[in-house]
Amino acid sequence: MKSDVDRMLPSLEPVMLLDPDGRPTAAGKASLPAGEELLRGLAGMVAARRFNEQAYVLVRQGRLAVYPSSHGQEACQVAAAQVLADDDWLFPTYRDTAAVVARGVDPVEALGLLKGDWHSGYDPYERRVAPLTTPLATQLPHAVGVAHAARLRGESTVVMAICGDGATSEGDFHEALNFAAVFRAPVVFFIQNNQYAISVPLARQSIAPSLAHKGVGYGIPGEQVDGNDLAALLTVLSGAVERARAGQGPQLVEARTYRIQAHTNADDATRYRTDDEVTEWVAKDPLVRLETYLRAEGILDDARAAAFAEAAEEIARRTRDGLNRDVEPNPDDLFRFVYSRPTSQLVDQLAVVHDEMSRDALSREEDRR
Amino acid sequence: MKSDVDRMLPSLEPVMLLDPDGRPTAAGKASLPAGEELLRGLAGMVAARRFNEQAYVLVRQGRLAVYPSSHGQEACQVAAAQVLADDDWLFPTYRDTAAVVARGVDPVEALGLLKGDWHSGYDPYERRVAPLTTPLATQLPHAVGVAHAARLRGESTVVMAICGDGATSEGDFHEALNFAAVFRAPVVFFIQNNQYAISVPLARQSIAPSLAHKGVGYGIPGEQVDGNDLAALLTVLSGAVERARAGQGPQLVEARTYRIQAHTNADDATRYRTDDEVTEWVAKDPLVRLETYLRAEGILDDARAAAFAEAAEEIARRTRDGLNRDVEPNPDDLFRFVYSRPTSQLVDQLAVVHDEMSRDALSREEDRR
Amino acid sequence: MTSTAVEHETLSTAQAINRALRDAMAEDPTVLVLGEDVGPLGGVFRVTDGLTAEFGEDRCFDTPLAEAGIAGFATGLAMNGMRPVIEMQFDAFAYPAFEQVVSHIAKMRNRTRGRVELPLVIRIPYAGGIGGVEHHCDSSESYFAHTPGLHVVAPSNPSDAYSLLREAIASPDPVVFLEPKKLYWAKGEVALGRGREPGIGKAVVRRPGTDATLIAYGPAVPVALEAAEEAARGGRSLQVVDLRSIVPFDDGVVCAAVESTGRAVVIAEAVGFASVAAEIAARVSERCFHSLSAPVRRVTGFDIPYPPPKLEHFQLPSVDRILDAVDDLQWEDA
Amino acid sequence: MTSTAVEHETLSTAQAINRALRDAMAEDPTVLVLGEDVGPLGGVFRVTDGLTAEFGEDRCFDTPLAEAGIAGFATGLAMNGMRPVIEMQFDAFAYPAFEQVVSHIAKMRNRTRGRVELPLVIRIPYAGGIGGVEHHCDSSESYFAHTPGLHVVAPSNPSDAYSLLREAIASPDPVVFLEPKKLYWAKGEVALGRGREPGIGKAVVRRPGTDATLIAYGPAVPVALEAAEEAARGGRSLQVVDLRSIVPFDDGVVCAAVESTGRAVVIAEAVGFASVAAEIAARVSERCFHSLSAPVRRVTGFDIPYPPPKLEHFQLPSVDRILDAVDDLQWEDA
Ligand SMILES: Cc1ncc(C[n+]2csc(CCOP(=O)(O)OP(=O)(O)O)c2C)c(N)n1
Ligand SMILES: Cc1ncc(C[n+]2csc(CCOP(=O)(O)OP(=O)(O)O)c2C)c(N)n1
Ligand SMILES: [Mg+2]
Ligand SMILES: [Mg+2]
Repeated sequence: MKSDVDRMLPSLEPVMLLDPDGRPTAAGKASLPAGEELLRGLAGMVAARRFNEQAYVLVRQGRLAVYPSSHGQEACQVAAAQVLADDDWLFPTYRDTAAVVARGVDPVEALGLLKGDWHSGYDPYERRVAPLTTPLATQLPHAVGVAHAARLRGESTVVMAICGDGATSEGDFHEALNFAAVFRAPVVFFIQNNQYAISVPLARQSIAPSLAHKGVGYGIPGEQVDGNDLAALLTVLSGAVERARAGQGPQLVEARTYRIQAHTNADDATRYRTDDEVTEWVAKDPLVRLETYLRAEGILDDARAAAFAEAAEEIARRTRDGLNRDVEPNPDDLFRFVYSRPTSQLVDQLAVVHDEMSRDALSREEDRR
Repeated sequence: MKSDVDRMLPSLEPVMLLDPDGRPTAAGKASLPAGEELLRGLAGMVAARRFNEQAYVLVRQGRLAVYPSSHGQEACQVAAAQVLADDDWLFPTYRDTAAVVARGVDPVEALGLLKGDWHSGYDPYERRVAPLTTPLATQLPHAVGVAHAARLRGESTVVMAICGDGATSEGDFHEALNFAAVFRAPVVFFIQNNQYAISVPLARQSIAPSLAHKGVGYGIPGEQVDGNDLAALLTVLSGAVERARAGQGPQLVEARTYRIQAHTNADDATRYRTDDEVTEWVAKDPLVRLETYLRAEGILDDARAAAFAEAAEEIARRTRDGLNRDVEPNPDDLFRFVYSRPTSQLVDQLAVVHDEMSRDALSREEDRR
Repeated sequence: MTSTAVEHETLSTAQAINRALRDAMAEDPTVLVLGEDVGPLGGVFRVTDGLTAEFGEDRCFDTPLAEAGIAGFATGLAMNGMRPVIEMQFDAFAYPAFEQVVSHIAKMRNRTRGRVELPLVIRIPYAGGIGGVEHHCDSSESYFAHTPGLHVVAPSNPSDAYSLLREAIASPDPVVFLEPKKLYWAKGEVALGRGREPGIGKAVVRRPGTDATLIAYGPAVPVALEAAEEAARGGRSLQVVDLRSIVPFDDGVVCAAVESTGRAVVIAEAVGFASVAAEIAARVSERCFHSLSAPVRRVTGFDIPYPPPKLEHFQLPSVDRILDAVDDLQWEDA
Repeated sequence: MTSTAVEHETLSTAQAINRALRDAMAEDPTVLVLGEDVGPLGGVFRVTDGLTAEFGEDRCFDTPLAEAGIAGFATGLAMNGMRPVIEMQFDAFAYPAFEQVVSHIAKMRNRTRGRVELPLVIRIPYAGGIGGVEHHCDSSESYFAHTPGLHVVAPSNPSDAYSLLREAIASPDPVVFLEPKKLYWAKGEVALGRGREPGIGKAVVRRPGTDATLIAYGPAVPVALEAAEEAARGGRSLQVVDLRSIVPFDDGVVCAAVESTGRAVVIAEAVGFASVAAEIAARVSERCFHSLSAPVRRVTGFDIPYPPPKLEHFQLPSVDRILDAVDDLQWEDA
């Protein structure tokens, strides 16, 4: 029993392979992901950072209804996508557009919800990415169900289910972890602990030794990882994915990271945290850390770095162009997808809208004459 | 950190002070509750067992709508009540009528819900016992709120909140424990793990090392105790109550016990468990265990035992008499308590019932003539 | 469906539902049955009796005790190729799952522009009349019927219980399937097999009548039929419409029925305020306005929490209360 | 209340609510404000701005992120001498608390024969019209109004927001207090102090009129008033009734209004099916049957999930849609 419990308890300190200055830690010296993996991760983070910047511009221009920033959390989001195989599933929250894009979803479609022209912009089956979910923790039981269905069919699918530190307080978090444990569902629960739930700091959310310590209460191994260390994230998350794939059941990974910008463009973070705190975390920037290491090791050169920047620029361009295109909203869509066949009531109601529109058009025409 | 975590993890084996044969264990030899406390507990258990038997007869006679048995769990229920001070609060589930009676609530009123003439038979403020709660785990956040309100006023109230093993799977369990932890609310969460949730065995409910291991995930100390050992229960629960009273925050106690009878009179336990399993647990009877010890030590003599039996008989008699009295149900009650003042709609609706009743009475009178 | 030779059996409602589950599971390996105590126990009403034995633990199984978890887990199963049928043990115990039902199950298809369909059935032993204690007798249809994206179905007899459930399981849309608890033991002739007409969304006239129309669904239908029987003895001819499906709602059959009599009483066990019965009364009042000789009356539960067992008879629509409402329909010859 | 010198201020709805909270907290030390982000941040709409600073962390505080927990915790606070005012951050985020609200908060008084009262207010930023993404614009009043034991209140202007909230906090009954988000920034004259008439349960005629009656509440009231203004320009005199309180419902004022005009349109943003609007239409149709010259029309949200920002204008009751409904009221002179 004792050894079981020990196996499930997280390490006392988050796993870190590269220190904030980009130098391998003792653990990092023993083992780091392959250079190509790290380069792929860096490329993803550069793209994510640029995408995030672009989105911020677009929200200021009114092309997005709202935007929850991923600045500072790029390592988490990119790693979460990078460790998955094509047949795996990703379950993101509203904050995880960078992970969604890293998974290969078209950036314009990834922003569909936040743009405001439809609730989910992309086809979840195309890249096996669930729709961005806003009600906190509610996507976690879905993730378990998807994993269990695959397992019943004998498929080797693993599901990566992301949530925030705040979301761990919700009942659905608890129920999902317990279902996963009891059914040994191949799910990696990945908490991006960015220290805040909007304005509420972690200390008001939980007084547990760590969020990863929640695992043992379900019989699930928990682990803590430095959320600004892509190398550590790749190692810990891919280990969890592979154990899940091998039938060892779910795992809980908590990444310690920080939301550098406000919760969304609508939020004013100065009301609840100090500049000093932000500055401290800016110094732990996940991009800088990895780039420093890769350059020091000669794995990254200027040409490669420029190529990453150009690819990121291309994503930004595509994003910008796509979002600047106005699509005429079509009210038919509102009625078409509620059921597989619209009820007679919906048919009648759509007819009301059509009637209004044709009368409007008529009167506009009359005005013109 | 390490020591904090260790402090929160339960002992590997449930605390046991008296073994199933009524002999003190090593821990029991070191310390046992005072003889008078144990005698009080035995008296409570004898009463609870008798009360339970009586209720079973009454349900067969149709005087109770339903009855969830507490047979086998008397030590847990009596200890939960016994460790509380008058100003403390008890939050029971539907199964805990024995705890409610042990707390001093009138046995007939304690059965009000199950009798079917009102949802809660007793005044919760009189003995500080919340109404029996059926929706699982939903009373736990209430318990935390009651505790927090007392604490805000500087009162030293402790709240004992009971739930079953099955109820630990509900989101409300999770949310309540976390609230209690974050607010350092003086609540003892007491899980009666009787191995089943109706037909579902613990192994399908949770694969955690123990339910007490859930505590650390909230920063709450967890402990396991033998649920058929009143001495151990009194020790563990009163320790938890006193620590909570001293401002050390909430605690989680899991008692390992067994539901000897079916879930309720309506259940057929042979569908999901073996007679052998039941027999094994009958051998661990909490009453026999304590009585054996007390007699061996000369703390209990025949006279005292007879007095306990007589007191229990008296409770059974009162219960029987009370439940055999028919109370004419009054429909006014249905409308009187929905709001502090009935809405005009409720006034109208009650008038409909009155009108029906007077017409019925009239036609009965006409029939008689 | 053209008339082919159809197998019939006499079954109780509970048996009919059990049979529908069995037949659906036998036909389609993606049909899964899950919930609290649905496995070896066969459910507290024995509706899932024998399914684990017949189809194995992977097809019919107990879950941890968490309704939101069950609904959310089933959502994931349905997203990934399965057709889960979940049981909420009693009506009020579906409330912890409300968020999952209302914000996810109901909206998944719409949110994803039809890309993610959820062929999922939520079975709910439903309503009162069985002497159950608090939280065991709620009529929760109005919460679900008010939520776009859900189909809401309530059979009133074993045959509909079977055929509507077969259809619900086959449907690409999520269906809230309300099983009137007090009818679990009522027996009737059941036509087996899939695709029986009328399907979900179709109301039927259960009894012809010319003087007034009683509109009911689920557990209220047998009471309405009894009232019509009683009224007939008094010389009044009452038509009885059984909705069967609350969403989609069958405006055609309901309005035609009311127009044919010019008078209507809506009967439902649920609390009346802002309910399905209110909807029916409002629709009929609007659509049949010029055919109505009297205001549409409602016989529903009062606006109170469901009463304890010894008082529930005051809350349930009774034959007398229905006949009182009918008497109230401003009969010129009265 | 006799007319005494009353202090007035011009405030936005959000400010009026903030002021009501402050005044209530200052008057009664048992009033507590809690929820997600209501502390230092002052809530995402700044409705609780400054309360923690003024009254301290014990009186206005952030909770862990769990709505059922918040509602259940507040239930316990109210059981033990406090008057908690909880905030659900957005309408759809109240759904995880549904079980606590419906089975406990609504029923506690009744379950305990009035021994345990729950003086508790559930504030919900409510409804649409602000370009919010999914789950941020639901109109959930029908779920609550259908649940006996809850009062359900929806102000349509800053003055009512203040006075109804003061009364809600003082009430021994739990109140669901719906704050129309799109009116948060609308300014108006507010009479301060407690006990202002009309109280909870009273509807008012906001605008006199003789041709037809518009019945609305919350965010639909300003639209109804605009429609009446527009109709007046076209020579039609529309009366506007503002319900203010959905439960208790003011049958007296509503029926008198409809009887005075003989025509009625019910307006509400929520999905129409089995809704509060259905209830109003059904009640009015039944009670004013012989005064009605035309069927009661409803202008409500369609039976669809709330649309994304760019499409929400199709869903919201608009002046034109209301006037279309009025035009439909079978005017003999048309
Ligand atoms: C059920 C629910 N309640 C409330 C909200 C409103 N809300 C949106 S984000 C947020 C904070 C979430 O914090 P966390 O889980 O830490 O994620 P983060 O935003 O930091 O990534 C809140 C309260 C919501 N989306 N869902
Ligand atoms: C929310 C909720 N879901 C389902 C039920 C139905 N139900 C009543 S008791 C029970 C099993 C409870 O098991 P446990 O918590 O272990 O308590 P025990 O009955 O063993 O004392 C179930 C599923 C309920 N009461 N509440
Ligand atoms: Mg966070
Ligand atoms: Mg149990």
